[in-house]
Amino acid sequence: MKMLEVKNLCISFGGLHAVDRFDLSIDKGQLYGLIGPNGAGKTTVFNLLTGVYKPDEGIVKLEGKDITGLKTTEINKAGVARTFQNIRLFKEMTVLDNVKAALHRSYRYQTLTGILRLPAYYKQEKAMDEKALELLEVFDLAGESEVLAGNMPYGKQRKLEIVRALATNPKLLLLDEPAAGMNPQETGELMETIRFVRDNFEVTILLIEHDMKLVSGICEELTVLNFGEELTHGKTTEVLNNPEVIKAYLGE
Amino acid sequence: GKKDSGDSSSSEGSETFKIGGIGPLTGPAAVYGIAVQNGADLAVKEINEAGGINGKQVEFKMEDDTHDAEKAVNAYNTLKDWGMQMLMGTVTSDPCIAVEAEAEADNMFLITPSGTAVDCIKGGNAFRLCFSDPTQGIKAAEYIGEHGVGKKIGVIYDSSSSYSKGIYENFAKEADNHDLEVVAAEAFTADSNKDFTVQLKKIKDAGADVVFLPIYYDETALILKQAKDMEFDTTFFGCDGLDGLLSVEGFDTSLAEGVMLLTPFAANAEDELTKKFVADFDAAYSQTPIQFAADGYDAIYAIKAAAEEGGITPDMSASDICDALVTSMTKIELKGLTGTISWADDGEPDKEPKAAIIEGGEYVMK
Amino acid sequence: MKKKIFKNNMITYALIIAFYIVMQVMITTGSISSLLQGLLVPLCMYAIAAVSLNLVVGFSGELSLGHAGFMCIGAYASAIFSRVTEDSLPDLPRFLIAILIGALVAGVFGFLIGIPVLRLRGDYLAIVTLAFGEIIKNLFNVLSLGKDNEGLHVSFNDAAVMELGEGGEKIVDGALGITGTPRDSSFTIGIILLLLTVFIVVNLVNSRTGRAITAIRDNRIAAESIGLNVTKYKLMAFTISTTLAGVAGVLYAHNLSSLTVKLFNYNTSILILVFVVLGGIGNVRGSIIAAIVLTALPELLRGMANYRMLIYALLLIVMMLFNWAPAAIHFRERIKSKFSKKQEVV
Amino acid sequence: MGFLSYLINGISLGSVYAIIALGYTMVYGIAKMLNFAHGDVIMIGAYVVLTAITGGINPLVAVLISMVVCTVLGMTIEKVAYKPLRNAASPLAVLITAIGISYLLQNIALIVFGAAPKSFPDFIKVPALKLAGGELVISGVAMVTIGACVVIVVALTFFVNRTKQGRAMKAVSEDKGAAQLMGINVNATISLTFAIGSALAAIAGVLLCAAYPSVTPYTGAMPGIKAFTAAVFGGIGSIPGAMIGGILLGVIEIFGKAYISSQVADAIVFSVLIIVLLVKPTGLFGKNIQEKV
Amino acid sequence: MAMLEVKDLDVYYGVIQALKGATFEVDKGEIVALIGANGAGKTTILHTVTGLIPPKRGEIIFEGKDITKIPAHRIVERGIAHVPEGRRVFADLNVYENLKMGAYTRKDKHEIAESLESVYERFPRLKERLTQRAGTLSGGEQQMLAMGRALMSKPKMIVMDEPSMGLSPIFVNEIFKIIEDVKAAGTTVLLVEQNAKKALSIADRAYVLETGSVVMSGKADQLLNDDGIKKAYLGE
Ligand SMILES: Nc1ncnc2c1ncn2[C@@H]1O[C@H](COP(=O)(O)OP(=O)(O)OP(=O)(O)O)[C@@H](O)[C@H]1O
Ligand SMILES: Nc1ncnc2c1ncn2[C@@H]1O[C@H](COP(=O)(O)OP(=O)(O)OP(=O)(O)O)[C@@H](O)[C@H]1O
Ligand SMILES: [Mg+2]
Ligand SMILES: [Mg+2]
Repeated sequence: MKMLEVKNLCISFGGLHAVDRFDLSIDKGQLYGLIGPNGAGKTTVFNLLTGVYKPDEGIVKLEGKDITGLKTTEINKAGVARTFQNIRLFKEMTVLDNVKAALHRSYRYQTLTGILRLPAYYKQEKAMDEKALELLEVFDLAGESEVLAGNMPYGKQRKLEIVRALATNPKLLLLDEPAAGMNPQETGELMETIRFVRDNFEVTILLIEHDMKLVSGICEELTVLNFGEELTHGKTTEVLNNPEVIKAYLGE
Repeated sequence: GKKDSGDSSSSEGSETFKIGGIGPLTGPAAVYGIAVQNGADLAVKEINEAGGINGKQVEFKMEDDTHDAEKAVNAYNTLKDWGMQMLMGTVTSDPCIAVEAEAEADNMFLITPSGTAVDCIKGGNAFRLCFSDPTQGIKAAEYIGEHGVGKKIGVIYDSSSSYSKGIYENFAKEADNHDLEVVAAEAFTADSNKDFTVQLKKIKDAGADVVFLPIYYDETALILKQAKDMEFDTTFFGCDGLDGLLSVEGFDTSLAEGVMLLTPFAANAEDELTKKFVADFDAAYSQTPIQFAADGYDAIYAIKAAAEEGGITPDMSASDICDALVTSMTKIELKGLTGTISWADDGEPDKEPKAAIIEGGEYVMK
Repeated sequence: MKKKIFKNNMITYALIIAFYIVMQVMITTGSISSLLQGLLVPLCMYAIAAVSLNLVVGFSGELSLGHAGFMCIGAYASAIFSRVTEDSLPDLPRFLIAILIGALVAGVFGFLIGIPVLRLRGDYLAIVTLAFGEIIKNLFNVLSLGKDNEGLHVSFNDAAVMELGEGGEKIVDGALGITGTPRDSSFTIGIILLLLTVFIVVNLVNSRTGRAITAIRDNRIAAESIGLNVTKYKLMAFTISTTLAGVAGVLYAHNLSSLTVKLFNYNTSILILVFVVLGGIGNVRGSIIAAIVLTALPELLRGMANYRMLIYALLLIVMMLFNWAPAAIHFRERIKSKFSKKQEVV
Repeated sequence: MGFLSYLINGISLGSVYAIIALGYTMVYGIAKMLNFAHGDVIMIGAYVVLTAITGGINPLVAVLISMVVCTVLGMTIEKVAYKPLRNAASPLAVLITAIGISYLLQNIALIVFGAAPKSFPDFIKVPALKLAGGELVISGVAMVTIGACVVIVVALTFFVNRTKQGRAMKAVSEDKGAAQLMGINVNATISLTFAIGSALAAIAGVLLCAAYPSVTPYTGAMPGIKAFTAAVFGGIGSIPGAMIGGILLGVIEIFGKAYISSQVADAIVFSVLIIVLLVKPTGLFGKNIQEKV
Repeated sequence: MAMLEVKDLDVYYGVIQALKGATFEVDKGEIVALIGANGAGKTTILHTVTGLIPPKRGEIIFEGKDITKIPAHRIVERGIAHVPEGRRVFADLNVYENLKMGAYTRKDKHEIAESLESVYERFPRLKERLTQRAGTLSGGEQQMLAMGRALMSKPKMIVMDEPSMGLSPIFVNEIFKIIEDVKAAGTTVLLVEQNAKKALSIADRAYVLETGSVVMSGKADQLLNDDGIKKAYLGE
């Protein structure tokens, strides 16, 4: 069964067909790339997949289960997590709490338990701390667990967003330009980490990126969007050598 | 001077009586509190110049309650710390009810100059100078009925004010007994007390021949203006709250022509006491006193009369003073600005309301 | 961080308890002024109101200008209960039940109102809560309620219309409100309720639920994307806050023998907001201190006579500038860092 | 006939709310702050006019003087009390300071002018319009108020949309830093907004007290709150919204009193507001802007 | 004499020092690149130059005149435009209004119209979207708008903060071409970039920034071949 199956997805804003008859199909465990020129509708696809926008038409299936039109919260519960192109951290919270907030559904206790500080509170909080630190460790952020998220440099904020998404224990992880604002060296490290995550967290990854080094370095397959429509899809090397893609997107 | 008033260890061996006052000195009701304060100050000054009470000087201190029950209790406690022996206050009803409960517990003598709600003088320690709400409502209905002012009554009252609502309700009850019909009773609240066109129109349409206004004069001024604009020509009849109407700065008194009011005090009454008071008041504050000022003035004189009757001295405790005054209050008769007053056991005053009609920009007593 | 929070909370509790002990000692030795003694219950009440509002404004990030409305509901509900059962229940249990009733009724209203209203954001939420507070005020203002041998009678018109029969007694009398409520509030109970409020709020905030609430405040869309139920947690914060506001209302109603709606207007809602903001948004201890300072300040300024409220206003502005203006904050930081540097040298 | 006359009364009451609301909205649009002191600037404006007129100054000149005084007052308040908090960590800080200013103005007025209400002379000498044989009366003040309201809305709309200063205001309201990078003097623009808002407050004060001729230190408080409600009702930040919101509020208030109950008129007004906002969460004219994710 | 001289800048955020004696200069007609890691202080330098942040110490001299204490809006009048980090377009205004905003300091209607045309020519996408609210543009479209808006003031010098961030590869090339065009049209460019390789390839000279100070400077092509730079900033 496919991890993600999207059929005939459409949305328009006013007269603009931001995403038009879009199909996508991703296998379990894949590292899949979504690329395309600026304004092609990539972020909009993410917004449709995560319920931020409701599609005008089309079906989204996650492991065969129809999740079209569900609320963002429910889609996350179904197993989709994401990061944002313009970073959306909980800025006034610590790095650790950002991650713990995302562990919300995995480690439960009643509100009253929390207020009364019953033993379950301490047990679950401790477990959460451990889990969160473990995740932060992967991205080399454990040392900053007590820093306010908003006070961190840009690159680290991007990484923290990935950790936070990962903490909801998703089946499918959507990354929107994870390397934006990073220098080549940091991007290189990030590539390693993304691969590591895919391998060790049993998660399928769909990412948007303009950094071709990253895309060609880690994506197995690509779909190219142009003016809301699919231009082509296929193996990364094939797609990147497709003359149409070069003309519309890569240049040179 | 050596008038050390801040010292709280007062009562023993003290040479002066300490009378406290409480009322709104800031906030939307400040005009009433300040009037009472000014009237009382004037009375205290006169008394001290005339040798004081039982030969002892009087100190008077007024504290602000912003027309709020909780602040009034704070004011009361502040005055207690100051060494208050008798309380003249509070000026408005709701705070008075709260303070009265404290005063009763402390057995502190209390006379409210203008708290009209029944519960203001619940305890045995408390007296009232003005008419209570029921009294005013009943007397107004009586007067309108007996003097044939009209038959069909429209009422505009302030449903957010216990004073106004209290009078109105008692008036409505009593109206039946005098063959009066309340054809329209329209409310407003402190939050929307600017536009009365709707109330007036409804009353006009109901065919009222008298409009009863158990409210204060500032709103009345607006009502009269709006009635004139809509050419609603009728008799307006009010209670003591209307006193002050003619002295509103800049008010076009022709609007008030023919307005009747039932009030114990009118600033242009011809008796000597009133004339002197108005002149002194004007000299001190360059204003014409409203009824609240007269209430404050009379309340202080009531204390003086009772104090002399009971023969109290400044070194007595507040509680002893209270016991003495409670007995003597029912024995005295005060010839005050607001009438000749005697008091019953329950603390209610017994005095005659005077009816006045505004003619030619003057109150004319009936 | 955890340790720091824990320590911080302990300081808050310790300060409250220390305050209580000092006051009790002063009361027993008779060295307390009547004014201060009279202020003790109101201080507790305002502190509770401020801490509870902080849950909404500080942690949930919503601007509510109707907090006084919920205090009003708590006050009236409990006062009616106490008046009705005055003769049939002993004091303490009656008051405890009254507290529960006040809290519960205010909480239920908070919940019901919260459902539609919390969809709004920012200033729109503020105006709707303000409007709600005014509606409550207006309705209670014209509410008459009486009891006689046949039971309770309610009227939203004139009390004159409500003909009470044999043994009739008015309990709520329109604008005059409720008079003669048993005066069950005491400083001790006030402090216990304040401690309880602080306990509930700080423990809530530092729990899983609290994290969800603050996350939603910081970024609603991101919070949704990690599966947090926005409506649920906003509503929860709001309801808990209104419940506690109800408790503050109960304290008020049972402290004075006159209860009218006048206190519970938007000015009071705003005043409580002033406590919260001046004390530092999201800072529970700050809320309490600000509530105490700003409640006591007008009383301390009584000596200034006519200028009292003027000076109060000026001080409020100056305190706000000192606490919040970035320039003032930098200045304070610089002084602080200089000071700590000097200490290091020594 | 009742209906029509209620409607006219509603519109004229509403026009006063509308003019106050316009000042609110202007300032809100730029400073993103609820200027709770706005109502009290109105009160000061009214006192100034009154003092000038009783001092024998021509009413029109008096109104101009009042506008100047209020403008200076508004700009000073902004400079002293609001500007230092412009970059404060929370937008609520400046809201609270505005409340402090409101208390301050009320208490200054209390000390300077006293607590007693002062009546306003009839200085707008426009004759009333009588229709339907005297059944329907539109007072001169009402006509002037409604007229003034329309003129102000048109002028403001033109100013904000068509002039350079107006565009600068929009830019400043969105991003002060970026506006500076365009060459916009942010301080001057904000000052200008407060100046306009305060001048409007002066006009509102005059018209309020012409229609309801009584002024006390607390005269501005309740109309201020109502106008704030009106501004939100119409969609805060929107100029036509403020006008429509104000007028609707006036009409609802009057109709509520006339046809439902004068006792719960306040509750009716606020209930309608709540219902409208639940249906249209950003007010009648507010832009419902979806955040781009 | 250099067009822009920056001497010994110290800048603080509260108690945090972000710049420590930063010194550099830009000659007329040059493209000068500033490179450095995250948080090195690049953005801070640009903000200080265009007057958004006051420095605690140091001097900024533009065309021989001291502009250190001049407020931001006056600096624009003197001819420096700024393409800020994160674009900061006016989200609620439409594309056209945003562009007009860029010409705020200019008076001549005719010249403004000319500039508009040349912006449309450089960024045809903007012309298609004149009435779209800027807040709903895609990331790349917003970047074009920010650039177009800055050009609308007809600056003598333009400072750009990471203009290629979030742009598609074809458009990154495009942007760098546009930057070269801008230079060719006589405008001086001060460029901050994470994409150091691209930046150095079009720049005349460059400065390397570390924790608030300039640690290295030189001709762009020299730096491009410097081993240290290669390792630290070019990811090779
Ligand atoms: N809420 C909206 N209203 C109107 N138009 C929108 C909205 N959201 C997106 N668009 C438009 O839809 C198109 C696709 O935008 P989207 O953000 O998906 O682009 P993208 O492929 O992610 O581009 P980039 O790589 O630049 O981020 C753009 O032209 C954008 O202007
Ligand atoms: N508003 C602020 N308050 C406090 N510290 C700040 C602020 N802005 C920047 N800093 C700090 O100043 C330093 C320099 O920041 P700056 O934004 O100039 O770096 P940069 O070189 O532009 O980095 P990036 O490549 O991430 O954009 C950093 O340590 C940053 O954390
Ligand atoms: Mg995108
Ligand atoms: Mg930067």
